[in-house]
Amino acid sequence: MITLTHYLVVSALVFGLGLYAALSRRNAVAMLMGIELMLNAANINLVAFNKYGAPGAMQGQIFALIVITLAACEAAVGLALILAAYRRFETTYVDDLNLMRW
Amino acid sequence: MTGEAIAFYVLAAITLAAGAVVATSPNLMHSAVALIPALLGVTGLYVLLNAEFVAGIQVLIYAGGITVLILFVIMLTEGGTGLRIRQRNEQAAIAAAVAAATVALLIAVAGRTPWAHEPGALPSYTPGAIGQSFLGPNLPLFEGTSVVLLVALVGALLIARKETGE
Amino acid sequence: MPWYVEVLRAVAGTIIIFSGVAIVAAMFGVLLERKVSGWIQSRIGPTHVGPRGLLQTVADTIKLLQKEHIVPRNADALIFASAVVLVPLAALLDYVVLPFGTTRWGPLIFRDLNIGVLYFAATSSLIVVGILMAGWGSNNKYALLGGLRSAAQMVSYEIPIGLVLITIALLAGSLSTVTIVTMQAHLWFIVTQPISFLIFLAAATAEVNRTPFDLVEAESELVAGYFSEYTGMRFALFQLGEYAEMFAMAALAVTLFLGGWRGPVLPSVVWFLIKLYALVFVFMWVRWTFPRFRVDQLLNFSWKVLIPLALLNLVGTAYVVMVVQR
Amino acid sequence: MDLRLIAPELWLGVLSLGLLIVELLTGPDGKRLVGWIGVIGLVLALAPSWALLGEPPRLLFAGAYAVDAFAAFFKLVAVLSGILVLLAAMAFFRGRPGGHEGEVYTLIVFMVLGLVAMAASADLILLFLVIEFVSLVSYVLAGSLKADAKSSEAGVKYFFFGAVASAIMLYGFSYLYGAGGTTNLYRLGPRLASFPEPFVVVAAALVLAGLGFKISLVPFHQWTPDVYEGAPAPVTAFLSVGSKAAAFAALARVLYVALPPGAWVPVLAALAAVTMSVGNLLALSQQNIKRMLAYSSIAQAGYMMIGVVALTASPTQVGSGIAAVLYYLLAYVFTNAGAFAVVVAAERLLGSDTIADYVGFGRRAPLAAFAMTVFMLSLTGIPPTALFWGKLSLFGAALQSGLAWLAIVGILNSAASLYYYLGVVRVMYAQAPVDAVPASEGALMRVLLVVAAGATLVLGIYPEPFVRLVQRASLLLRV
Amino acid sequence: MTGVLSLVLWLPAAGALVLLAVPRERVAALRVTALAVALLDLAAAVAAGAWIDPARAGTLQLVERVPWIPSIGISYHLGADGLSLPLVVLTALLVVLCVAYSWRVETRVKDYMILLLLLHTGLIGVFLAQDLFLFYVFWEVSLVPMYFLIGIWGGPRRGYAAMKFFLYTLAGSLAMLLAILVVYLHATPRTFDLVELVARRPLAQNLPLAVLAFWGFFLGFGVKVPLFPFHTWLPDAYAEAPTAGSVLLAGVLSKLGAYGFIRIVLPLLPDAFRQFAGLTAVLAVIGAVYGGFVALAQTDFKRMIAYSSVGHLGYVMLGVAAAAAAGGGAALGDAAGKALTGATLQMLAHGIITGALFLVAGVLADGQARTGNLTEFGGLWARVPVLSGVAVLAMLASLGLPGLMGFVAEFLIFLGAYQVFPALTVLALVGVVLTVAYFLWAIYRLFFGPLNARWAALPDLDGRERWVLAPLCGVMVVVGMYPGPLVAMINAAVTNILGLVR
Amino acid sequence: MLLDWGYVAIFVIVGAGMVSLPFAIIALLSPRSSFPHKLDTYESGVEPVGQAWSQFNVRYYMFSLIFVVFDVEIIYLYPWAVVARSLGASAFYSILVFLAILVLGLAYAWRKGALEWS
Repeated sequence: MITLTHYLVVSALVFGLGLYAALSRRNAVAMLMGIELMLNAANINLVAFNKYGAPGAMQGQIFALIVITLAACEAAVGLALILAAYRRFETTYVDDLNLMRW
Repeated sequence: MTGEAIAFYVLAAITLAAGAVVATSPNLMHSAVALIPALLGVTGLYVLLNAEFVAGIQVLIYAGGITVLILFVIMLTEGGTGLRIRQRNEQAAIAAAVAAATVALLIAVAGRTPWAHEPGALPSYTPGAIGQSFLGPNLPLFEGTSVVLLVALVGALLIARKETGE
Repeated sequence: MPWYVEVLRAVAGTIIIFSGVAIVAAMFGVLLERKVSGWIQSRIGPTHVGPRGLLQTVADTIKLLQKEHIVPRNADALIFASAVVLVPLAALLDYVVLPFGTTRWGPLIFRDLNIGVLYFAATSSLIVVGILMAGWGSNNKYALLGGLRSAAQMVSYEIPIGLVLITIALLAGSLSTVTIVTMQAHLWFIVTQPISFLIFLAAATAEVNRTPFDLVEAESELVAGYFSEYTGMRFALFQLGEYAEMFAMAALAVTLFLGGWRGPVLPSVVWFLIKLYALVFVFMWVRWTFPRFRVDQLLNFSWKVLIPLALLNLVGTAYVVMVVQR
Repeated sequence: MDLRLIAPELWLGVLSLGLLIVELLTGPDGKRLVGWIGVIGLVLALAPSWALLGEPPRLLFAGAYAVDAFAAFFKLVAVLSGILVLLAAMAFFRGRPGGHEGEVYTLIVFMVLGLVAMAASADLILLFLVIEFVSLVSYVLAGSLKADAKSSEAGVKYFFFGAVASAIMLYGFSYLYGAGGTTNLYRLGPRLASFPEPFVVVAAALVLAGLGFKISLVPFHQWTPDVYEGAPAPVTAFLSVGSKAAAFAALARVLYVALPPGAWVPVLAALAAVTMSVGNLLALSQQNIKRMLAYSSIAQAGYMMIGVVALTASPTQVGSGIAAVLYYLLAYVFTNAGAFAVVVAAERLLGSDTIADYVGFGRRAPLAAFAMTVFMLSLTGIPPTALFWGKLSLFGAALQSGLAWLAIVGILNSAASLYYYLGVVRVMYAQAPVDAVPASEGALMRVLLVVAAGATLVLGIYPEPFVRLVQRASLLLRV
Repeated sequence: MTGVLSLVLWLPAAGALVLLAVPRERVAALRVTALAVALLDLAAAVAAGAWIDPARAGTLQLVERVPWIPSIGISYHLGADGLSLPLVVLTALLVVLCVAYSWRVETRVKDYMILLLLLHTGLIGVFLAQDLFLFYVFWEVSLVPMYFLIGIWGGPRRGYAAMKFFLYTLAGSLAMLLAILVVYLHATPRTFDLVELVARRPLAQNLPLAVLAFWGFFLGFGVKVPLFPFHTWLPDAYAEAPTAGSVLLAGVLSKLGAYGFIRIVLPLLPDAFRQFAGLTAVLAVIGAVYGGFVALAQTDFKRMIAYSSVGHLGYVMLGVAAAAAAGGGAALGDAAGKALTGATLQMLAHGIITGALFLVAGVLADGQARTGNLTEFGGLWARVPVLSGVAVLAMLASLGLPGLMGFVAEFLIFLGAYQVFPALTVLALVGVVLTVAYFLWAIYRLFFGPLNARWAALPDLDGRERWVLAPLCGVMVVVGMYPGPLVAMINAAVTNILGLVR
Repeated sequence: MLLDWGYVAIFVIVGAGMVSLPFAIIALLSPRSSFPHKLDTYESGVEPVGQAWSQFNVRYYMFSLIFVVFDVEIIYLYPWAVVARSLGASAFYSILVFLAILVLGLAYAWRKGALEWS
């Protein structure tokens, strides 16, 4: 029997992978991918809670839709910033963007 | 073992395996491509959770949209030349520890919390229910989203486009 | 029904659809393409293999099967190989929600998903990813450039198609393809939505028209775009994907605008095929009659003509449905 | 529904969309028109926001949106900071070609809209949407000065810290939703109260990561110095006053309405202490004025957290803690926006934002230097300037909640902060001007400085009406 | 007659505003205006003194009270009694003299005068405020102009000295703020009004909190005085400040702390103060002795005066501490009164005397001598008799020569304190001896012995400088000879305060 | 409803198998030759020059960017479309505002030349 906890565990693991990628990667695009994983993890939670915890209202799924939307916007803006920085610095490796101290 | 359980474990395995590749592959392009099975695995989980509309959107936006954006940017920048470059920063070990601790904490909390374990009955036609909600109580979300999209578009174009004088 | 019967039904359905698409769409489609192009250019087209050249594609396929398949030295083998699977599979996934006809037990469809047209849009959007992967994986300048171009073009045309899908869903009040066909019992949507139909046709043409068709023989252009480096059967699989997608688009147009399988006297499947081929013929006709667009023209056409038009059309339709008719 | 209740939002929405249209219709020379329309429009937005202060509290949109004096107060704060920042931006762009002038003005107004909505959101989904909206605009604004490589760098860094923080926060939101079965803050509260404490603590910690990022709470502060330094100065000003204020509003609402007080209160108190100490310590050695202000703003966030902690530690006497934060924020808007306006002016006049280069500024630009003195004294908390009363009420709230140690830490920090705040003043005045040619700040900048410094002094000399205002506004809607 | 105190308070600030409008090139106009304002203010202060009924000097008079921030219980509450009025007059007098003395300031005259007048308002405000908050605000306000005065017009190490001064005092005053808040939060109804607070004494039942509040005030006032361990800012600030700044620092600012102890801590937190009175007294005596020793070792005139101030203020604090320790018991009531009266009088005396000393040092350092190094002088008596005479008079007054102002004050302090802290008082007398020693030595080094050839052309006090110093000398002598009325006035006030303690 | 998706899952699995089938056939049928040049990247018959992974015009990104935003917009129209009939005129105006705001985005992109392929 698959329970809510199963989904939560998967989601936690995906979140951890994403967090690891976001924190450990040097490349900006790879960091972004890590962030996308984290958002997906949260979405798994939301959709799972919607089914197990709060059926009836669709708030969890709607939340997930909003998150997907925002993920797209975030990716669009973030990648644009990466491209702009790439034009200046000729690199997408974040620790090479070091005009200012971190 | 029911079909649902098999499907769950298979999808979870796909998601996690692909996610691991995303997080660790030294080849940026492989990471990006591995994102697709990871996202599709999550899509499968949505389907198992009776959220087929969200699943459809997940494929349409994530796999068909965001991934394309990411691939474009990789191709427009260093792309595969990154193969020769170190991909992990100095804090990778700390990052791993932090991530592992977070996961452990989250799993511990998730496991101990008395959740409602019985699945409830979702509305039979989720797109309809979502539509009703968006034009009803969630109207601010609906209209707000359009403003967010507008701003994201304006902002991203502003950042991405070349200066005329450049 | 016991579960294994369900599984068997599904497996059988899948095999039938795959083979059907491979034969009816890809093999016959290629032949048709060559015949139509011949007709338009006052040629005859293939004649040698089989009666009137009917078996030409079969022969081609057998030939392709014998070709060595080469992975270029610098290519990214994994991505190179997965692109080949992804593109035709994504195209074929569209067929899950296409209703081919009707029977005593219900509509003839693999599965009538309640998010039908959304499913269609989602799966066909995966093709872009496959194309980018192919372009990248080859490690070839032309392939990469071709892939980027194809992708830019395809994504541009996904928007008008999506808007048209929504307009129809609005009229039908459902995303299910079967319901959409049912709603056309009295009046085909092409009558009420001629603009949508034209937009869809134009966008679909561009969407499936992603590489020149004459590349089958690689005559006029030496560089085949994103699949330059693919040989033998892999090349054929891309062809399969392209034709499958074209036929799927045509089938969707039939479903959305031309009443699907509906028609008098003849069996529903026959009606469906007639309409389908009629549309495919239109696609080919347009392809071989009109001069080829430049890239900039193609993209401008989508963003500056089709999308505004589709939006206007959507708003107008919504106005009628939600304000006038109430 | 009574449209009056969302009149500020509607007006700001129309205004920002209208500005975008004007931006599209005007040529490269007409961008100041965009700015002026924006300023006038924002000034007009004050009236409906003010009117809402007296409305009886209620929830709109099925509970997703709160209309109460608290939200109305933050509407005022957001709009005010928007006006100041917009004026500063106009001064910043004067005679500076390119740089997407029109879009920046437009985006500033958009951001005001987001901030206005942030303080009123009573639903997790809406809150997340609005926070992300504000974040997106800020990322863009931070990176908008593409001619400057530092701005690009700032944009990228801000984006990554922000995106990670909001992803973590989202995870926390998902847990809250899971526990409460609802996304509505007001319905979440009672349900969470019956939930096991560890869960609430973990969820609160995750949520805090996101909001803590916005208010530069240690340990989510690392982005602050680089972004403050790299982003265009008016944008930095907005980040330091607008975003921060709205984030505090959201934090207060979430903590007060949804989360039962518990083990995380002392944690928050410790964070407040660490935040102010770290900010002050690192500010001491800064050479660049923007970096110095960045660390200072971290420290200021620490002070403000005192109020938040005091609010949660004694929910029965909520008035004092929350009112203190509100007053502090109101004062902080004028003070810090003013300080950044001076930075803008100094960048123009001196071509530098290194503190050492401010030598002789007192002679060259007496007004700007005087205004800067007022702002620095205010940031230190010396009467009769605005932030003095803010600090006073914060420390008072801490004492009242039995957090005397926090007040003492705050006091030690205030004393230490004097060193670097006064350092700026000292450089401006105490040394002989190298090149004492008087220079003009420009009429616009002068108006801005007079307004900001004047407000800082008025809030310091006659705070009574404002004290009344925040006391009224501190009555957060409770259900 | 209400309003006169406000006039005294705000006149200088208004004058500063007027100066703001005067172009910075018109140096003469700036100086004259500033002097006129200061003189007017002195006149107003004296007038206020005349209005006060000496018979009721113990109670607050000329009270003005209007709500300022009623929502948190803060009012604009001014009042003067026998304790504060002399200090106000002292301040007004010293400011007049400082302005007059500062004729020689050439750089940035406009800023200088404005800051001086603003400082004036701040100082007067502290003495007149009868609301804790108002008190605190003026307390802080007085810091800023002083910071600038030291930081811009000070000596070579002015930046360091100014920052050190500001940091020390601010740290102290923030602690005081905390104490004020503690008191405020425990008052019902909540108010910052000093008179009401003293009447109700909110922390009387809560000794631990009272102790906490006491330490807050202690830090705030102790740094300002300065008491022994907090004194390190003082020599730097006194020595680096411009002469007028030194005069005001020594003459007025250092009184703020002692005044605060008497006005606020003593009546508001008597129990807590009594508990730590011994400690305070010990610190005071250490300060007195230590200040004496260090002064002995100084070669710089200004620094020597600075350390002598540490010593003198030690006596003041000894008196205050004695009063605090004795306060409760009826047996020692008389001693407490004497000690406190002496302390207050010592504040005034120190203001006058040290002001004069700093002015003399200033004449030397800012004038043609250009140095304050004691070892470089000698034999000046013959060359500059007027200057020498004034200096010797002031030094003798400072070391407590009977017949001069300092003697009366110190005598009263020791008289009172001896009954409370006999041992400590005896020890403090060591400080007196030291004072005698270093002042006599200084007189010798400065004025006697062979005349250094460098000073052959040293001019004596010019007319303006004589006019500046004359009033101070006059006060020293007059009060020294005839202290009665002043002592009576102060005594009435402190008796009242001590009465409140009981 | 899960049954529907079970079918889809089988479609994917079996379909992937069928698409991969030709590879098995290739492995059996296709010839092997060891002519090394055939592994070269195809570049119109000349020797390959440089890396294929070089940068291209940012314009590609601009288009995909606008695409993503409009793609996201469309997902909000799907749920609306299916319930539009049951809603009244007010819902129409809601959607009109929604679309108008996005059209503004399109206008922006248009005016700023982001839709030009130069």
